[in-house]
Amino acid sequence: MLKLYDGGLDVPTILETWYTEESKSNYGAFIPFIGTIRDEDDIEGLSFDIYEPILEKWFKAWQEKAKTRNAVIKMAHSRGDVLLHESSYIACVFSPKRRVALEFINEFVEDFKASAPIWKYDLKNGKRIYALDRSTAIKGSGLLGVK
Amino acid sequence: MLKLYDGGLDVPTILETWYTEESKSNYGAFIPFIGTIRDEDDIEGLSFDIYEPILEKWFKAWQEKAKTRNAVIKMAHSRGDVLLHESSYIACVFSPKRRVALEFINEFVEDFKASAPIWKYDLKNGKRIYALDRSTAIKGSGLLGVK
Amino acid sequence: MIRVEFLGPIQKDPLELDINNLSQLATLLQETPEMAEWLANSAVAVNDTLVSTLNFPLKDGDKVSMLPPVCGG
Amino acid sequence: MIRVEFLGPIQKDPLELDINNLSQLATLLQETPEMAEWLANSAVAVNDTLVSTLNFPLKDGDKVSMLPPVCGG
Repeated sequence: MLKLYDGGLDVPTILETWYTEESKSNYGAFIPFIGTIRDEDDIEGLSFDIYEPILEKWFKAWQEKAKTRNAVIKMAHSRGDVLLHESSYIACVFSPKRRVALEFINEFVEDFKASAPIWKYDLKNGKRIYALDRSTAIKGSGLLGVK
Repeated sequence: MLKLYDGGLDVPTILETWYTEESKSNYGAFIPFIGTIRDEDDIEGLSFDIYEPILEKWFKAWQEKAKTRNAVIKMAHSRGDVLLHESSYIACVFSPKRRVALEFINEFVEDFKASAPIWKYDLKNGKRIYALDRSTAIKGSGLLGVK
Repeated sequence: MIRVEFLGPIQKDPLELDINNLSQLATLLQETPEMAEWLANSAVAVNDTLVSTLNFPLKDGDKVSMLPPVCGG
Repeated sequence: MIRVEFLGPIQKDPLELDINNLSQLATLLQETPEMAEWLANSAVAVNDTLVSTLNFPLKDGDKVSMLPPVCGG
């Protein structure tokens, strides 16, 4: 389950929906990760561009990986502007086992940061400034720069 | 924040309360861990005994540890009987940083399993059977057995 | 007097004993065969702090607790 | 024709090109100085699958996407 929303996420409602959806699935461990916009560097918020076709393929590959460990993953992300102290990202894993869940949420969130085709912009004085210094080049980048 | 409840936990309400409590604290990452009773081994549920004075000391030591990493932890646990598919345990960490939060929830949940003075019983045919085979001797155990 | 409490699944009533250290408590409890397994796998706390040495001194009014293997969550 | 799209912060309109592989695209884009940084730090996808070799063949109707450094969450 991957769902994109315009603007900040309604975290309590999303968490309740996910928990309820799996309430009879017999998973022993449920670990959500919630990312919230911090007030720092004089920003007014953040803004996100998402390239959905590749995001969906990336997520599908992780769903398959989760299945091999009898786990389930879900994810929600914001599109466009998200203000200070609002949340822009929720990922979660359900698993029969505690260890699997703890390891999986870690791997999933780290790969999300390194690979998911989402671009972040600082909102400053009403302008959108690409956060290049906090961004990560996708593995294999630079191919077209080779001479 | 450590809170004990009689019976299963109201997970959506507890998560919403914790999220709301820290909504202006400027934490970038929030990771709850939710433990739910699995239907296995023909049990009707689980039951828990808790020795509160030592649990509170243990939790306080982790709160201090969290503080040194600019993080906050919260925890809820059930006392007495918890039925199948109900949740008995929620722990969470709030941190400015993703990496700290991911590492901290892992360490905290593992030490909880190894050290928190809580005893688990299977509920079978209305009887309470101590789950010795799934339990962990606290570090330093066996002192009084030395001859 | 020292109060000794048996926590969780140890089905044993509290004791009130006139002893000066944990070593004496160990000797006393080792006389009860049904305690053998619990003595081998339980931790010990004095006044709700875990202790790791048998020559831990006890004074009047102290509380000793035996904590068998745990499994929260 | 091959359609080339520039994603996220790359401020460039899509191109329609008559090329047969990524190597030709690299040569073309390297003629534009303001693309140098993006060429060095972007990944490339053909029909929404990331590719890792320049001699990747392109056929009529293919879509090439350039993905600059990412930061979700």
